[in-house]
Amino acid sequence: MPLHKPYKDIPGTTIFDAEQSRLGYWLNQFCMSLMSAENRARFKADERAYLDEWAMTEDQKQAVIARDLNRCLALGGNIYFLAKIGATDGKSFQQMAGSMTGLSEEQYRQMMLAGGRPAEGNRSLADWENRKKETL
Amino acid sequence: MPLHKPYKDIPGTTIFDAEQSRLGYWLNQFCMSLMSAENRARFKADERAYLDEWAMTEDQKQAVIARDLNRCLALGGNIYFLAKIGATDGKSFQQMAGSMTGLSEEQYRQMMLAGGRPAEGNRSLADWENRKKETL
Amino acid sequence: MARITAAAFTSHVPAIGAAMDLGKTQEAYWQPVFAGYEASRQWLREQKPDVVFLVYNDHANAFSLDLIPTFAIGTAADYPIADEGWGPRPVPPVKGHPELAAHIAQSVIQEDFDLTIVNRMPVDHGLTVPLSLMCGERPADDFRWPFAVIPFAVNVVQYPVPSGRRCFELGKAIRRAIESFDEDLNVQIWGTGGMSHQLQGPRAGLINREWDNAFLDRLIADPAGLAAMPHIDYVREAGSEGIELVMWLIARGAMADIAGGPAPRVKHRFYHVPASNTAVGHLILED
Amino acid sequence: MARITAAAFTSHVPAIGAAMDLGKTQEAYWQPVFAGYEASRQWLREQKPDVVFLVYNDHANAFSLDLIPTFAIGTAADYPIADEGWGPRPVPPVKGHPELAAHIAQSVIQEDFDLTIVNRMPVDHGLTVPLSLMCGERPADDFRWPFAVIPFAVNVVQYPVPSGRRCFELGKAIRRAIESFDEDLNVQIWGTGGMSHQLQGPRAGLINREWDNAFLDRLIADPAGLAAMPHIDYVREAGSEGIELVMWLIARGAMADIAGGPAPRVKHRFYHVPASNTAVGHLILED
Ligand SMILES: [Fe+3]
Ligand SMILES: [Fe+3]
Repeated sequence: MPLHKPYKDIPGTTIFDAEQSRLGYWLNQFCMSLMSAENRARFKADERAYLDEWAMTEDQKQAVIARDLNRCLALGGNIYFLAKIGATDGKSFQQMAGSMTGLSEEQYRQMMLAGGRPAEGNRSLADWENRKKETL
Repeated sequence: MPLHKPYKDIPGTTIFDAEQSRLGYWLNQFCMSLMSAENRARFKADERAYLDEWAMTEDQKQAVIARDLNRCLALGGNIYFLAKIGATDGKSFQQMAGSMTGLSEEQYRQMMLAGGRPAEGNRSLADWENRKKETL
Repeated sequence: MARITAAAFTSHVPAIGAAMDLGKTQEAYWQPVFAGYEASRQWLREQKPDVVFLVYNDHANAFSLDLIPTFAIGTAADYPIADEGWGPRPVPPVKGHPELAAHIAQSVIQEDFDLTIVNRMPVDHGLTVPLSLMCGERPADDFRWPFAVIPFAVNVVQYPVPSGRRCFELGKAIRRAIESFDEDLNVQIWGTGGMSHQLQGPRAGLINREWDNAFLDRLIADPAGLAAMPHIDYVREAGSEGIELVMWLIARGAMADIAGGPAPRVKHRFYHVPASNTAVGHLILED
Repeated sequence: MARITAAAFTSHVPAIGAAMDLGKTQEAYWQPVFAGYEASRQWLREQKPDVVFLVYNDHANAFSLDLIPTFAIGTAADYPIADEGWGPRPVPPVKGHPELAAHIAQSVIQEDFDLTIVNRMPVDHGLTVPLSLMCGERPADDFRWPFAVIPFAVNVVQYPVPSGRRCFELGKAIRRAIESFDEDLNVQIWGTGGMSHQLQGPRAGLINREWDNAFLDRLIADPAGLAAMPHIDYVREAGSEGIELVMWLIARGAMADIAGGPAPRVKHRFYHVPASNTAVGHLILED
């Protein structure tokens, strides 16, 4: 019996479990290396060369270069590790989080000021399915 | 109420608890550094200079230089860490253990071949006190 | 004898630290957040704790994927400030309390909590933002925290994280350990992280004001019941990073009423949305 | 479904590894030790386990005083051989089983065992000597271990170490975890360390043949009772390093009879004094 993963039912969310962790090991370890100013400078000077020092998949490297955080999550990245890419770019956590939602930076900021994304309608895959149907 | 330490009653034995660990932190970390061939060579080339790179007490440094393992234990060393000094010297674990007992290397080896040190008479501080009295 | 005199609970949003470090606390966006901690700073100055047992989580700064402890207790004499990618925060280094920390470690391991003991560990915003919020800016002529800190890091990054019930039970054991320490110390225990927030994926930005406030209500009045809540409820209702709230149950479990004493007094309660991506919740309970 | 088919118990004396590495196994001193494992090597070749869950302790090689996990489970794909000060042993690197290891970690953490998950870890004689003893020398043309290994490191170096009862309970949880893994795997669980030995101080060289054999008897017939034995008895009767024997209770707790099944069959039992400073004990129990 495989482990019960009830969190697979949460929409728009990737729970970082052992499976994701295995997938993203080198991606996340690369991110961790950006904790030193020296490595941040080396990465910024030549992203591709720096990434090639790590045993990451080509997909993972492309996702990093594209700053596609959703793709990074799908490929095993964890947000606290990925945040170090954003930090290296001088981005805030709000800019990073917003970039994954399909909203513009300003739209996301406004949504947060207005009280954030409601739980209502965002609790389950079924919630999102229903919304999609209504929109059609 | 301080923690109960029943093991203080075992004679000729230093239990490596949190208190000893605090005492011996740098002594043990120094020992750990001898896990690389490069550091072993540097240590052998100039013991004093190598020891001075570590935040050890003078007592600890002297005990290491004298290879006085009992003193190292009293100063917070743990045997698995200290073993790396012996390894650097090319000593076996049996030579190291024997060196703490007051027996010669050959006497210790013979004792082990004959079945080791018996538990009888070696269980408690009182056991050793009684033995001392009998010897007098 | 050491005694736990109070518990404090607070979010540890990194942007709050950045706002303080960059002198933005009076900006319209941030002013309401810091207003919510004014009473707390006054209270803390009066309380003068000797030691704060600070429950938080590391955010991939001290611990990479090489090694993930479920519970890690710091027994070091000091802890450097982590460089999380933006450079280290300009806050004082953290002084530990090795004797009490080692005593707690020894006690709770003997009660079957399988702690990892840590002697070298940079501390990140999870620990320093609560200190900044509660202590205020540190003056240049007294650039140190006014008490010792025992960092207690909980894994809430890689699943599975410890259950609410496990955290609550651990809190009870920590209380017993602290109360059996010989030295006369005024100890506070802080639970940090939360409240509702999600930092990742298309669902990022989730906030659940109603759920957060119900959590605060139950934390005060029904902590044992609250401890039974499964992880999935946190994630579904409070966002993927809302799971950090399980850590509050460690601090709550260490209070007197759980050991059969009187109910705690609510000294302060505060709630605000937003700080960056997060709802800010804050509570002070006195024993 | 994965299933535990057998448990093996053995001392992991470093000198035994050195004797094999230096070609001394036929010397008069060592010959009786290795004779005691001949039947075991034959048995293991016939059993062909896919995975060995190997309970051992690190001896200040993977873990310094910077970080001391009570229980650490290896979820990596491979583990290098540690240089303990004499240079690394000339044995094959160890292949892990990341999927099963992660499954076990996830399961037992949810059962309130506060594991540390490790993805980078050199393994020392505590793990490699049992492999060498049970597998024999690895031929140059097939220089690898014949099965995957899940390293499970227990802190028995800095006090307090986990109690016998905690270890036994953990074994039960590990059994449930392994049996809930979907893939069809033949899994053995090994408990290593011990038997009586003391490596330090004026009391070094302590050996207690009678106590060791009573331990083996009770491990077979009364493991739950044995698990109640306090640490002080191990230290007093079996020497300061005899405490390693608590680890055997993890493997024993994972056997069928503890979960209500039939008693295990004793396939092999061996005891010898001395190997260097240590009594060698060895037991194979089949489920
Ligand atoms: Fe956090
Ligand atoms: Fe050992």
